[in-house]
Amino acid sequence: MSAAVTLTPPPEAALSLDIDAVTKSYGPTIALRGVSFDLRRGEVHALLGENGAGKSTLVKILSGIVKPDNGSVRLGGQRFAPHSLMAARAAGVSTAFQELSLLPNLTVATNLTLPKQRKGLLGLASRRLNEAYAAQLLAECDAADISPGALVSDLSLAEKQRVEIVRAVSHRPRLLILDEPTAALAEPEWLFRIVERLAASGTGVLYISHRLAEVRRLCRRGTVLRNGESIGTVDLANARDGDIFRMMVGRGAEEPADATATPVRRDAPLAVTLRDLRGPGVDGISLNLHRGEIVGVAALEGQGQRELFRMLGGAAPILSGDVAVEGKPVQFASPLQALRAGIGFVPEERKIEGIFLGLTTASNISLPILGRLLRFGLIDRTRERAEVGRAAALVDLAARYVGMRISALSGGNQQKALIARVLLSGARNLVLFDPTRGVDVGTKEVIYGVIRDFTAKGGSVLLYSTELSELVHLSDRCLALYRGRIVGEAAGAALTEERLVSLATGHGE
Amino acid sequence: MSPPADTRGLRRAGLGSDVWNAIALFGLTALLIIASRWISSGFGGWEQTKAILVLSSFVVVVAFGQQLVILTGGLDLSIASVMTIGGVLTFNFVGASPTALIWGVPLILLVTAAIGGLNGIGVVWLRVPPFIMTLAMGIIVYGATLGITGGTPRGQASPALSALFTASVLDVPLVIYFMLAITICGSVVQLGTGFGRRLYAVGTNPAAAYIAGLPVRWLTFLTYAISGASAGLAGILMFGYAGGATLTMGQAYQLPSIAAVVVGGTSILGGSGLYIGAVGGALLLTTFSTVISSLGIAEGWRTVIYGLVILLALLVLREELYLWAGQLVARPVPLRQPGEPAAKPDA
Amino acid sequence: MNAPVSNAVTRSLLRRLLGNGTLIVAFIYALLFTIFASRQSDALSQTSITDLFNNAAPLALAAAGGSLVVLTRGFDLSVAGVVALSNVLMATQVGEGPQQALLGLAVVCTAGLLVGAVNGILVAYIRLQSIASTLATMIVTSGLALLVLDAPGGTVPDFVADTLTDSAAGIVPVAALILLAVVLIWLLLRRTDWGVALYAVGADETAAGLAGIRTRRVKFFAYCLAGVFYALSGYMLSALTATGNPNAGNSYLLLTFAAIAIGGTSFSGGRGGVVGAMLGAATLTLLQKVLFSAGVSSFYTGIFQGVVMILAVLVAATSDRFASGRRA
Amino acid sequence: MNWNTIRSGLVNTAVAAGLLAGVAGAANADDKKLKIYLSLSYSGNSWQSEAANIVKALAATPPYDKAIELKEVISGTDVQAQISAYESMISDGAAGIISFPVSPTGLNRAIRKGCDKGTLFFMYDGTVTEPCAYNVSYITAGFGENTAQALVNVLGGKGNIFLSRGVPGNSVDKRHTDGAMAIFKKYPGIKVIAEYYGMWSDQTTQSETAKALAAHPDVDGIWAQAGEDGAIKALLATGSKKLVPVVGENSNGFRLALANPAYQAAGFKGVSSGSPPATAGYAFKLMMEMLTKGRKLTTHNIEYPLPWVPAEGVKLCPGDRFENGCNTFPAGKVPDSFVTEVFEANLLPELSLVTALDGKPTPGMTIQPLPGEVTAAPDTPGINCQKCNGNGDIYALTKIKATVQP
Repeated sequence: MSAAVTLTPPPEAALSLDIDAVTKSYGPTIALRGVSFDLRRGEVHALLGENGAGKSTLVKILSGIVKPDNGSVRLGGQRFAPHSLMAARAAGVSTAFQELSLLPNLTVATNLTLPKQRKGLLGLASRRLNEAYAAQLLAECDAADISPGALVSDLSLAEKQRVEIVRAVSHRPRLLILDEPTAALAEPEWLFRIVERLAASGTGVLYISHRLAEVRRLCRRGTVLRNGESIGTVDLANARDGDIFRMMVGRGAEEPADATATPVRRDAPLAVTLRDLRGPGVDGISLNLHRGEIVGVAALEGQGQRELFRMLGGAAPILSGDVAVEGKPVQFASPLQALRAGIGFVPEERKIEGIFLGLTTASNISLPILGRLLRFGLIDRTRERAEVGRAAALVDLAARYVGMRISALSGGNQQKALIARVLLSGARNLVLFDPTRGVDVGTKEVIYGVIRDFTAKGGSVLLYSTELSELVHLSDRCLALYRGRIVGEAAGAALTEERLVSLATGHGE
Repeated sequence: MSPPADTRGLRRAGLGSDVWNAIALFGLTALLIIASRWISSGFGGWEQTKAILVLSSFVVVVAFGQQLVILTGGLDLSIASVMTIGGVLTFNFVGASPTALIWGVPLILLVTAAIGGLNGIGVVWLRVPPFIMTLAMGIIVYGATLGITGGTPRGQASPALSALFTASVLDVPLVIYFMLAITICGSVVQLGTGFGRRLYAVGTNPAAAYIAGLPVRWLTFLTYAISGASAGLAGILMFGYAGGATLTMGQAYQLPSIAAVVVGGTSILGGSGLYIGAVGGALLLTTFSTVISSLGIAEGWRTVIYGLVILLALLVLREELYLWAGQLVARPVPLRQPGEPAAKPDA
Repeated sequence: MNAPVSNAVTRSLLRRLLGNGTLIVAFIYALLFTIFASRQSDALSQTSITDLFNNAAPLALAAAGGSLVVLTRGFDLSVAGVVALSNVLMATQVGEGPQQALLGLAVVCTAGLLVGAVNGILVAYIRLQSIASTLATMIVTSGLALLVLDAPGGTVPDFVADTLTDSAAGIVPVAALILLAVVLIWLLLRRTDWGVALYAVGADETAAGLAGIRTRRVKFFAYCLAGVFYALSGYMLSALTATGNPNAGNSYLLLTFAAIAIGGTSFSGGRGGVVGAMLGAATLTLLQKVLFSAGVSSFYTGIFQGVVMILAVLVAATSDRFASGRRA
Repeated sequence: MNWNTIRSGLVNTAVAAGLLAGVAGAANADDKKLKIYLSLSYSGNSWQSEAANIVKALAATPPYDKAIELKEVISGTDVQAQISAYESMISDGAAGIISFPVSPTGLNRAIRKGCDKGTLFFMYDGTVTEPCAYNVSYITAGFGENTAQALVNVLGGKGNIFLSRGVPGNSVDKRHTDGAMAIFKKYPGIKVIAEYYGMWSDQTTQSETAKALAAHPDVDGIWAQAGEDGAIKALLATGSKKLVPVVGENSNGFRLALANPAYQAAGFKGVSSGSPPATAGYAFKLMMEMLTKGRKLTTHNIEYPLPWVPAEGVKLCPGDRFENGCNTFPAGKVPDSFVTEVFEANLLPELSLVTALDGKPTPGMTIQPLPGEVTAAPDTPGINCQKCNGNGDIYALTKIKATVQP
């Protein structure tokens, strides 16, 4: 057996972290424009901010993956400028990444021991020692239910997330960075216990999340990033949610009164009807979507919302159940057929499934209507310009971006182009999966406007968002999904974040 | 607010570095032709240019399909055999008859497109890696050609097809006009049609193309069919050039077709590159082999130099270099000034 | 150690059994060998088996090298050049006797290593497309082979030619021992940090980097080692043919990749391995004999080879899909 | 096109598929028949398939059709594949193997093993250095030096010439080229201004010659190996009124061009010589006489006579055979790439056009005995013997005399 695993370094090794005026830009996109805060010994410090506020870039800088353009980072009073991940790790900084960095084709044990395997006879990697080490590690982290011998690709998302965290913890960090660690976790208490144990032993923890409740549970102080800037560090005990929101989004949280003001359009004609829809992860969902209606979907990570939206977008198979569009039953097995049936889909991963980085913004937008633009078999450029211009105007996308390669645009503008594309496709029903992920506040407002506009003209929208406030703000009514089923609905005055939280955690009706 | 879209941008079509690449290739070709006067007095003139254009016509034609396949992230290793079967079928069935030519050539293009289509079916629906599918198909087609002909293709030369190479208008052989037409048509198909546009989309991001509602599988299938047909056409041309067909006639064009496409700036990973670049690549490589074969050095050295030139082209024609050069020429449009709000709605 | 057995473990086990390309190709080989043995009376004789190993050895070694690169999601076309180069070096630069044989081994391995290192630098550090840059190095090395020897000829020392194609103690073919040694070396390498990292880099280079792996170095070494394996392949080929031929490598180019594919190594990286590729090579060479003994008209053997290649890849892919429970 | 061929191909495929599945086996051939194998490197050019067809036709000509069972195996250009094929043949009990070898030395071990088991090896055209095998070839007959001298004579001892070679790194190509250079080097007035590889293919020779012509329009003559028909096409394609002398091998197109008065007027002259596919038939008959009549050969290296047809010697054949000194077929009867030297009146009277084109025996013909004598080929190191010394004047002229002095 290998030497006993001790996760906690001696207290005297604890370090403080000082970040001072760090900036970073990627080409034309500025990710960080002056971030400063400090993290004390043994502190669990929250880093708050909306998607795209610069949290991930900061994580990458601290992990040694990218170098800042300017500013200084000091760890325990020493200058900290790691040139590689391993250098950061050697200095005592270890990270659990948001986009999980596990290798799917290797076992849990191998992943936990990368890049250096436990060696047995003849200095060769020993499966037995690796697995023993991994088992001990997992047991110590209270994750003994995960088998060290299993392939990572066979684990559930939550299990993967836990392995990722265990791996970060296993390097006995003096500063642990957790980037959205609970995104896939059904039971965050597991993580809280680990974090508290580490903090008690003096390890600093930078805890990145936009879930205020979690942050309040773990941290005393938190720094808010917005638009690549550190807006301020707050004492969480003395800050109200509204204040923090204001710092994160640059304004107060929406007044609930707004939501009640929207009429519920149950009397409008049916747009999309689902009857007992089933498939992987979706366990019998029925719902009616009316014309002119925005229906929100609230759910914790991994409750079948991704699968449901992909089914409606034609990107996942529907095993059983019926879909009808405007009363007519439809069947589709691909996004193309879904589009023809009148359902347009904006997927979750913009870079992976949304935009074409190598093409111009105009080509990205005009793709669905190319068939209509043909004259003598060739694309009529004049009409293309006109159509694209019209769509770009709808989403408030500046004309000068249209001719550029879309890779040169900021994430927000890319998202606008993506939405312009589905609008241009002529679909009257939109299925939007987290359409404001990773975009800035201004773009969010634009997208909200587009969605409202679209429904005002008779379209219908099914919307999922990770941000409950957005759902409350935008939807006419909101459904909660739990384990692949609809477990509740809130509308009108009852549509509040608290209500959604209790519904989405399965404490509904 | 409804501003007219930026026309300048559309015309650039976001393929700036590709265009630069093609221009650079044509420039290098011209330079090489002019510089080769130092090597031999016969070089550097119209006669040499003509010879190079004629000789590169086969690669130019076959590179069209090869490039489309590479655009979708695939590779076609069957073109040598498909070229051969195209030439052999023309030799055997069309021969000297001008009437047979009229129905025979389209029919042979259909047959070769069908062979390419089989590649497409294997790659798209059976999910065999393109490398293996087309390699195996090449072996199969070669075997079939061998079996059908019993080892000896037999037939007659076609005066009409040979005239492409022997007849000239304004001192330019007909085949050069033909090649020009192919280049223009190919570029128009790539840049001007919905098919071409969708193909780039599929090549740069197949997952997004699927979600965006493009018939990804059909598009990919089609590229293989087109590659088959373009190899078939190259085979027919080759038959016209040589006045006969042998079972090895396509072999010399397998690697050059890939080399021309790659040197022409097309990423082997798919999604970027222009046909005109591949044409430039074909011209440059043909010119180079013409020049090098007239150097009085051992074949080994010629081969070494040829390989080094491909390597050099790869090193020089990288995108980063164009970006860098582009920045020297024109200051990039600042997308966002520091301090400016992230996305101020444009007034 | 008492880890609770989760569902994932049984799934992983199933996948390892069914999704393992090596097992599949071993089964295909066994099937072909059964047909061969039933058609040919002396198939199990010692000479026949020695012949099988001798014929398969050069391609198996080349495929072993190529699979290392394919595991990193790359393509290495330089195999053709390196095999030819090491063949002509053996035929021209090496004298008689065991010492010279070892010297020759060192010379060709160094040459292979150099070519591999150039490939590694171009692909891993300069980040050129592997297929394009190795195409260039292939052409350059074939040219070098022509410079060393401009026509087939030269003589490979009898010591090398006789020893390597013979049977040790009259029982075990030396070629089999060499292949076994390569398999053992691979099994050892697989259990080094580099071996584990090879699979990680092939599956997801970014994630591998985040896991602390020096991805460039891993790829660089993969190309280097591949070069050495190609050189070994040329060394074996020299022993087999006892002569030098500057064009000896040409036929290895596509066959190598066919062997790798049949051996269950995924061209999208991170899956498969050296043993499968070697078995794939053995299958291809056995196929020649089976087609012969089955009396297939020689004009159509090509069709069979092509169809078998496609089928083998399909079988491997289907079983893998089945094992992982994914739908097509 | 013969659809029967395709159908029988499909049937073959189906049968073989059955075999692969281990379902059925074709009935073994009559055990009393001699097992003879024809091992080709690759098929795919006229030369290779004509040679193979001749062997197949002879094997089907009485009385051989009753005595032997001939199987053909194509193993490609890969030495290992041909070794494997030889091994399979030997273990299948082959009495004789007639083969075009892909390597002069690489096959030696497999051949030696076969000889030990009593298998007779006859190589045609290509040669091997293994002493137990028999080589029947024209290679040593001096194609290179004789044609080179012919070109020098036509050019009057000075001029710029192209060397259109065969396959780089091939020993036959090297032997021919060395022979030719031995002559050219004697004449300081002869300058080789371009040297390229036509791969023994008409198409490649045509495009390579076109490249060379672009660089050197001032060429005065071309020395070519097989593929010479492509060289002429390249000359014609330049559209210039002037043609130059070409010496090359035996394609029908080349011979027709030599006899073309319009071309002759434009300056086209030359000699057709080189590799005759009929060698395969001679080798086959020699082997059969050893196997069936107990013929003894005193030498293992047998030289096949070098064809030699200068422009004025071209004579069209009215029928399907070489009769009354004719040596070329009229245009349209055979493809330009057809290699005409498929007949040899003394050695192979059994042959006619149908034998070379289709591999079928000439109707009504039976096998005639060979003359008692064979011509021994001189030892040439690396070509037909391994550790031997070539005699001094290996490049001595045999077909032509030098008419111009250096």
